[in-house]
Parts: sequence; C-alpha cells; structure tokens
Amino acid sequence: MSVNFLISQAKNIQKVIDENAPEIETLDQNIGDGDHIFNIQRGLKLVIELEGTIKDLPLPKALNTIAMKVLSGIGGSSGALFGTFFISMAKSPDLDKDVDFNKACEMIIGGVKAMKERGKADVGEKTMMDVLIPVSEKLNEIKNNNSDMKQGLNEVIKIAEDRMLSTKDMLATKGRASFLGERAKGHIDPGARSSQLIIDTICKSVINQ
Amino acid sequence: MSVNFLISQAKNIQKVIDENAPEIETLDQNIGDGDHIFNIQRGLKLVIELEGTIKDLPLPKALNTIAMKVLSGIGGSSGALFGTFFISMAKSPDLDKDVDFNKACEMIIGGVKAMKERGKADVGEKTMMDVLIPVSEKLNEIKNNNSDMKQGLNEVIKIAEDRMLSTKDMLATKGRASFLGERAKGHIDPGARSSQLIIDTICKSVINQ
Amino acid sequence: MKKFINKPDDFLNESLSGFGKAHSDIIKVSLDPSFVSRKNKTKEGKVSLISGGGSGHEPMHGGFVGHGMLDAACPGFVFSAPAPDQMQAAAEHVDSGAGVLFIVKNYSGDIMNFQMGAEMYSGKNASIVTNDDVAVEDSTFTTGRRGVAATVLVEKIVGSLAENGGSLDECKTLGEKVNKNAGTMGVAFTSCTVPAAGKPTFDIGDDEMEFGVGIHGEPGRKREKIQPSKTIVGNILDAILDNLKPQKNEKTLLFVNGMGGTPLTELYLVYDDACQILQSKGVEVTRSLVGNYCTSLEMQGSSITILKCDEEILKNWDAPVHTAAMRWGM
Amino acid sequence: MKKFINKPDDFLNESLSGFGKAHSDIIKVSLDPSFVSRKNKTKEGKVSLISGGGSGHEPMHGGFVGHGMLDAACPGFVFSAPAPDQMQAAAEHVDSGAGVLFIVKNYSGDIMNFQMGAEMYSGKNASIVTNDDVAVEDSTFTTGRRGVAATVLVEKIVGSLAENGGSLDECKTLGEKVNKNAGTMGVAFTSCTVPAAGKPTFDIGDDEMEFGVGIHGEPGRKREKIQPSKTIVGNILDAILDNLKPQKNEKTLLFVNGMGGTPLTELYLVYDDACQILQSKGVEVTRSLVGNYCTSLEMQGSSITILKCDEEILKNWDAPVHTAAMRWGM
Ligand SMILES: Nc1ncnc2c1ncn2[C@@H]1O[C@H](COP(=O)(O)OP(=O)(O)O)[C@@H](O)[C@H]1O
Ligand SMILES: Nc1ncnc2c1ncn2[C@@H]1O[C@H](COP(=O)(O)OP(=O)(O)O)[C@@H](O)[C@H]1O
Ligand SMILES: [Mg+2]
Ligand SMILES: [Mg+2]
Ligand SMILES: [Mg+2]
Ligand SMILES: [Mg+2]
Repeated sequence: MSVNFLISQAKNIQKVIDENAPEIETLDQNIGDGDHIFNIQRGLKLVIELEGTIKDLPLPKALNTIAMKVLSGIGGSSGALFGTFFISMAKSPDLDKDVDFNKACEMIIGGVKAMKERGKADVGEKTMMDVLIPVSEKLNEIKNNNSDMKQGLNEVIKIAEDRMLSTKDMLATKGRASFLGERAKGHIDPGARSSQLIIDTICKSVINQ
Repeated sequence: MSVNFLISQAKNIQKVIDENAPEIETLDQNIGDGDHIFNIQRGLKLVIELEGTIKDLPLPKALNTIAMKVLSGIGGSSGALFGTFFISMAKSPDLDKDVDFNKACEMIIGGVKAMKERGKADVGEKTMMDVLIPVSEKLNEIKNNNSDMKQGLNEVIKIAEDRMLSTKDMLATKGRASFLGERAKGHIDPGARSSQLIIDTICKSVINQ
Repeated sequence: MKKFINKPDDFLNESLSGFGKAHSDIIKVSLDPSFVSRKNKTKEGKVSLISGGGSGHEPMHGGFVGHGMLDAACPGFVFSAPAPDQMQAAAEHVDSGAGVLFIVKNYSGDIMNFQMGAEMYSGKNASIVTNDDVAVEDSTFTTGRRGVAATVLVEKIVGSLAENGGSLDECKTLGEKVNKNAGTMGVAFTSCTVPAAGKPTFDIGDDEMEFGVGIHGEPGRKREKIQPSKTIVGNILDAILDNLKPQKNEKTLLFVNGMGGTPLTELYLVYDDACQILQSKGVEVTRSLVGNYCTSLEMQGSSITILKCDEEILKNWDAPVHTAAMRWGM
Repeated sequence: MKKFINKPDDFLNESLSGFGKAHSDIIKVSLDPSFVSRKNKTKEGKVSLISGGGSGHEPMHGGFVGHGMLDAACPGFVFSAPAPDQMQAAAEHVDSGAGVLFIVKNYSGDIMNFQMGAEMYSGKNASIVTNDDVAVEDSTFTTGRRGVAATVLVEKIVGSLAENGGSLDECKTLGEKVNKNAGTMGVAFTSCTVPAAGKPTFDIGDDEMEFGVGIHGEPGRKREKIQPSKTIVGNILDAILDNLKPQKNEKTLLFVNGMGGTPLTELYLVYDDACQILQSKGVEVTRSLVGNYCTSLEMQGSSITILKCDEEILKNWDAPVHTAAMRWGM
C-alpha cells in the first residue's frame, strides 16, 4: 500500500459512488436524513484534492493528513467513522517499512475495530458495520491462512454484497434508522451500501492488477 | 322598497354570486389579492342573517343596521364602499313615507355618489365605479324622464354588462390593480363583475315582479 | 389545504386568542371588534400609535404592540383591510388624550377603512400612509405605490418618538420622513394560500420567480427564471437605489425580510450578498434587521428594504422596544 | 430548487458570514473550522456552554449564542453533524477555565463527533445528550429517542445557571433534569429540500401529513390524512402526556415550535388549541414559547414541547437572555 495506491483507489471509488449516487441518496432519504451520499462524495473529493499535498509524504504522514481531512471535512456519522478508520490506519506500527498485502489487511482490520469501538455497533444493527466487520474477519482469515489472494478477495466481494443485502430486513438499533422501528424494515442501510461499493471497487482493482 | 325586498334581493344575489364565485375569485387573483369573492359572500351572508333582527324594523333603522353590519363585517375595499353605500341609503330623507321606484332610484343614486366620494374613483379607472356610475346616471334619466320602468331596467342591465366588459382593456388607476401597470390589461375588474351581477339580479327580479 | 386550522371562519379569532394567551405579559386581545392593545394603559400625554391591515403578514402588526412601538393593532381578515369600527374601538381604548396616529399601508381598502374609522373617532387624530414598494411605478394619476415592509421601520421609529413625548405633529412628520427615506422590493418563489380560498393565490413554474411581488401575492414587475442569489439581490438593490439615490457613504439600515416560508439561513445569505453589493457601491450599512417581520402567509421569498438614516432616525431605532416580535434594550 | 443560493458548496459559509454581519453586536463568526461565539470573552469562572449540530435548524444553535445562553455553537453542513475540530476549536476559544459543557442532540453522528471533539480538547469538560422526541419508541437496545426542540429549553435554562456561577456538575445536572422533564412531538405537512440534494427529502400527498416527524424530515410514527388542528394537537399532547405523566396541576412550559414554513398565525392557533386541551386535562401552563426556534429548513409543520417546571427551572427560564433569536430581561 502506497500513497499513490490510496489516491488512485479514491479516484476509482469516486467513479463508482457517483454512478450509484441516486440509489445511495434514496436509501438515506428512506431511513435516514438523505445526506449520506453528499458526505461520502465530499469526503472523496477532499481526499483526491490532497493529492498534491501528500503524494511525496511518507505513508504515516499521508494517512494522518487524510484522517484529519476526512474527520474535519465530512461531518455526520460517516465523518466520525471513516475519520476514526484513517486515524487508526495512520497509527499502525511499522508503516515506514514496506506495506504488503498482509500488512494492509492488518491495518484495515485495526481500522474497522476502531470504528466498532467508536460507533458501538456490531453485526446485526443495520449499519455499515454489517458489511465491514465480516469483511474484516474474512481478511483476517485470508491473512492467517495465507490463502490465495485473488480467490480470497473474490470471497470478500461476495461477503460484502451478501451482508449489504442482509441489512434490508433488519430492524435498526444504531444510527438514525433506529428511530424508525418497524418502518426501517425493507430498506437497505445506506452506509452498508456505500461501504460495500467501496470494498467491491478496491477488491476488483487489486484483483485486476 | 321594503325591508322584505332588501332581504329577498340579498338572497337572490347570494345565489347568483355563489354560482359565479370561481370566476370572481380568479379575477381578483389575477389583478388583486384574491379575497373579493369572500368579502362579497361574507357581506351577503351577514345581511341575510340579519333577517330576524330587522324584518320588523322601520326602513331607515333596518338600512342603518345593514350598513353597520356591512361596514364592520366585510373589510377590504368592498366593505368600505358598500358600507358607505348603505350609510347613504339609510340617511335618505323621507324614508318613513312609502319608497316607490323613483325614490329607490334617488337612494341608489345618492349611495353611488357617496361611494364615489369615498373611493375617489371615476369612470375609466377600472373599478366597480365603471359599472355603478353609468348605472346610476341611467337610473337618473329613467326617473327624470318618467320612462317605462321595464324597458329602462333592461337598458340598465345592458349598460352594466357593457361597462363591466369595458374594464378589461383599461389600465387601472385606483385599487390594487393600479399597482400592476400594463399587466392589469386584459383582465376584467373583479368589483366591476360582482357589481354587474348584483345589478343584473336586482333588475331582472324587479322586471319579473 | 395544508394548514393548522379548524374551520376557515374561526381561523383568525382562534389565532388571535392563542396570541393573546402566549403574550399576556405584553398585550391583550379584544374580539368583536377585534384589536390587540398593550396590557397597560397608554401613559398620559403619550401619543397613541395604531396600525392595522389584513391578517397574513404576522408578526405585523399585532407582534409590534408594546412599549416603544404600537399602542394597538387592528387585524382584518386574511389580506382584507380591517373595518372602521375596529379602528374606532382601538382608538377609544388606547387614547390617553394626546391623540392617535394611524399608520396605514397604501391600499384602497386600508385607506378607505382607516379614513372612516378616523371620521367615526371623535378624538384628535392624524394618519400617515406608507408606500415604500419601489416595484410599483409611481405616478400622480394612480394610487401610487404599495406600503410594504418599511411599515415595520416606521412603527418602530415613530413608536420611540411617541414613547419619549413627541407630539402628534412630530410623530406624523417623523413617520413621513422614514417612509420617504425607505425603499423596498420583494421577490417570491412560491405562492401563498389564503385559508378561505384553500388553494394557492397564483401558479408559478418550478424554475420561476415573481420579481417585485406584493405582500398579498400580487403580481410584481415581471415573471422571471430563478437566478443566483447575488443576481436577484443585485437587481433588487438597483431598483431601490435608483429610487432612493443615497449620497456617497450615507448611513443606511438594511432590512432583509422573509415572506414567511424562507429559512433564516437563506435570509442571512441574502443579507451577506446585499452587504457586499452595497459596500461596492459606497453605501454604508450601519443598522440591520433580518427575519420574518412582514410576511405573506407561507410564501417563499424575501424583500429588501433600505432606509436612509439621519441621527434622529438612528436614535429612535436604537431606543428600547418590548413587543412580542421585536425586543431590545429592556 | 427554489432557494436564495449562489453555489450549494458556499451556502453555509455565506449564510454564516451574513449572520455574523447582522449580529456583530452579539456574536462573531469564525470560519475554518467554523463556529459562532460570543462577541465578548467568557468571564472567568463561568462554565462555557457549547452546542452544535447539522445546519438547517436555524435559529438553533447560532441564534442562541449570547449572554444567558450558549458561549459557542458549531454548525455542521445542512443536516450533518459538525466535525470534532470545530468543537475543539470552539472549546479552546471560549473556555475561561471553569470547563465546557457540550450540549448534544441524540444522533449517532452528533454523539460520535462531539465525543471525538471532547477527547481532542484538553480542558475540563462534560456532555449532556438531549432526547426529548416521544415519537420514537424508547428501548434500551437502541440508540433511544431523537433530540429535538427541547434542546432550545435546555440551552436557555442551563445558560442562565452557568451565567450565575453554576459549576460544571451543577450545569450538567440541571440540563439532564430539563431534558428528562421535557417531551416533544412534531408533525410535517410538507418536506424540506436540502440545498446539496436540490429536491425534496420525501414525497407526501396533498392531503397527507407525517405524524411524529423528525427535524431532518425523517419518517415519524405514521403517515396520516391531514386533520383539523384540534385533532392533531390532541394526538400530539396525548403522546407527550402519556410519556411525561405530569402531576395534577403541575406547572408546565408550553412550547409551540414552527418547522420553518408554517405561518405564525397557525402556530398561535396551535398554541390556543393546546392550551384548551391541557386545561381540560388539569395541566397548568405557566410559561409559553411560540415561534420558529428549531426548524427543518422550509418544512411546513410544527412540534409541541411540554416541559414540567419546578422553581429552579422557572427561575432560570425567566432570567435575562440576549442572543440573536431569544432576548428578554436585558
Ligand atoms: N453508531 C454507528 N456505528 C456504525 N455505523 C453507523 C452508526 N450510526 C450510523 N452509522 C452508519 O452511518 C450511516 C449514515 O451516515 P451519514 O448519512 O453520513 O450520517 P448521519 O446518519 O449522521 O446523517 C448509516 O447508514 C449507518 O450505516
Ligand atoms: N378607490 C376605489 N374606488 C372604487 N372601487 C374600488 C376602489 N379601490 C378598489 N375598488 C374596487 O374594489 C374591488 C376589490 O375589492 P376587494 O377585493 O373586496 O378589496 P381589496 O382590494 O381591498 O382586497 C376592485 O375590484 C375594485 O372594483
Ligand atoms: Mg445521513
Ligand atoms: Mg381583493
Ligand atoms: Mg383584500
Ligand atoms: Mg446527517
């Protein structure tokens, strides 16, 4: 994982998110307050705009800059959660050494753990954690078993999609949707959908490298 | 003219105004503030509700009661103008004697004169006075020439209609429509239309008596 | 029709009654004939100020009754001038002997009804007529211009003079000066719905605005495509300045008024745009008022008023006021 | 989209800048990170109160910064919680050494961002979370209820205690009591339009209302046919009283809040209906607040809040306050 990788992933993700913007907007209008798509789009725009500033920085410094930008520039639940994710990433040990696939997995796992602590949401509460926690667990498995990376990432893609879809029939107990009780049922969680799209994009891009 | 006559005319007028309510409403929405129909309907309702109170009163007292009710219960331009009309009617001399056609004409002529003084509008300014002043002049002529009443009233009906229509292409110089300049052109004045309908109804009912 | 309403016929009285209960520390409400007056009697020697007009412009005028502003307000039906007996009753109720100044917006209905009210009232009285709407081409042959948001400023400034012992003549003179020094123009994005009508007063396209609209939803100068705030504000200010012709660096009060349905954030954005444009034109903004003061029911839109201020106007603007809708200094 | 706006991205900053100019006698506006603070430094020994949240609820919270209420407010993007660096910067700016109390509405985004802000701030601080919306079924397994209009009352009442020397602990305790004593429920007739979205947040039929709506246009308890005001108000009050269970003749503050697009006349009519219904149920209304205080952009609708009042609450409610949107006693 390099600064270059981060920026180019952000650009890929931006494309996919923009393509799916109307759907994500509608999802947050259905069971939230409708701003999730703008929060995500703003975050991506801000990170991509950092390119000039961070492209020659060491990884930990670059991650820290991204973290602060995401934290201060997004707002809402997404800002706090993704900000927390990047703060955790930036604090990973040994970032001055080369970051290989296993190290990257560790960083993501640590980031998701930090998000879980921040938001206090676990699987089954109809949030983005329904996607991120199982993905993180799968990455842990791939890393520990030294499984085939491409096959593993294909499984990650599948897990993310299944878990995203699984939020549809859940009652929400965290986030704005929790205020709706039964009325939240039948709608996919917007954060689960955007997280799934992000994971899908990164995995596919890594697989095709 | 008797108290009975006034009440029964109010009922006739109410029917006709209600039938034409959407048109009158639209006219005041086009070049005014849209309330003319409600002002007229409220006035008629209030007068008709007075029936029990005034039916056994002498004519001047009854007219005065009507005047005060119209003045206090309508509001807007119509309230002031029609209130002024009835105040003038109530002040006519010799109301204790029998009120024949000629006397009734005199009362109406006096009432229109009072309205003209109150509103300072003359013919050609795109108001109800475009109907009422010519009608009043025609009544004066009928009265002075001792013309045939039915024929005269048929001419009044015709004059009221022509003059109502004539307001369509006028620029307004009095009333709310005056604020519109050129944009008032092409719309009949709502007060001219309601006045014309009132005159039409009374004349037809007298002709058919 | 989407309104908090029980029966259209009861709308005004029920609302007035709630207003009376919510602000019983400042005002009281009389019904039949209806008027709002101060809770306390007008002190002896103080000129009484009475305004009024059709309802639907709240907080104007009932919200401006209280110390330093009006003594009474006469609410007509929605968008219909009040009746003369309301003005007569209000005058009889509040006049302490120093006379009554009627503050009237320039509409035929208001003028005629206030005139009759003044004729029916036996005490000493005078009237001023506000006509600040520069959207209307003035001409000596017509009724002239509409009275709109500057009426609020007249009521505040004259209210202070009256509170401080100004005579009936002095109050009238100051009121006329404020009116002459003020210009207003408004724009509407949506229509309003009169309760009795139950449907919008006018139709307007999804991308259209009414430029120069009146406070009853009357048509303005023209129907236009909606534009960025800066363009709209620039056009409004051009029309006003063209009319007021302030001197270089003349002090002004900038009043951004909401029509009722526009959020405060937008009004403050309009205020910011206006400040910038005025500064670039060498007009100094020394006082500000931003909010919903002279509304048109739930209409979305805004008007801008500029008032050229001399020392007398500033002093009376700054003086304490204590009403339901405007309060400072006490 | 019908708004006074130049570019959606500039909307918030331009509006804040106008707000700063219009009220430069009371507050100042910092941008990047953005917060509104009092014009004057917090006096030594006084606990600082900081609130904030997504924009779109104006005058909440910026309009409540000033003597007797908040020391600073942190505005997020429209309907998005502010970011931690705003809270940190505001705290560093206003804290006089007596500590900072964060007043947070109960939404995941607000809670998390305020928590991070508090962690980033090195000074003494505490937080209270408001959750007065009885429309939401409370359950220990969920996030609980939304914080809505009663936040205004918490800010006013705790603001007074802080002004009069209350400690950080005492302020937190009083704030929690006010929150516990308050219940709110709202209804919407129309949707609002977030500037960045450019289209209404939800669709609603011409004869429908959303009963129990949230202040971001979130769905409420149910979608219903519109009803007479008395019926709506009765249903709202039932839900609140069911929850608050006031004692016979317990003193209450009745707060009728506009969602932004509903005329004052209607809010006063709602107030009148509510007074009548409460009286018939033996609930005493001793204080009132009617107006647009916690809005949802241009949404048409209203919420009702009931606050059970003891002497401490009443004393602090009545104390002087001097902010852009709420002012009395000075
Ligand atoms: N406590 C939480 N933990 C994890 N994720 C959460 C939590 N609360 C909300 N979310 C996620 O955040 C998403 C909404 O994000 P966003 O719309 O940006 O913020 P907000 O809800 O503050 O408007 C939800 O769809 C959900 O996936
Ligand atoms: N000065 C005036 N003299 C005579 N008629 C007038 C005058 N001003 C207005 N009108 C009449 O009043 C009508 C409008 O009445 P109405 O809608 O009831 O009152 P308002 O204009 O106060 O809303 C106009 O159509 C016009 O005919
Ligand atoms: Mg959201
Ligand atoms: Mg009219
Ligand atoms: Mg009218
Ligand atoms: Mg949000």
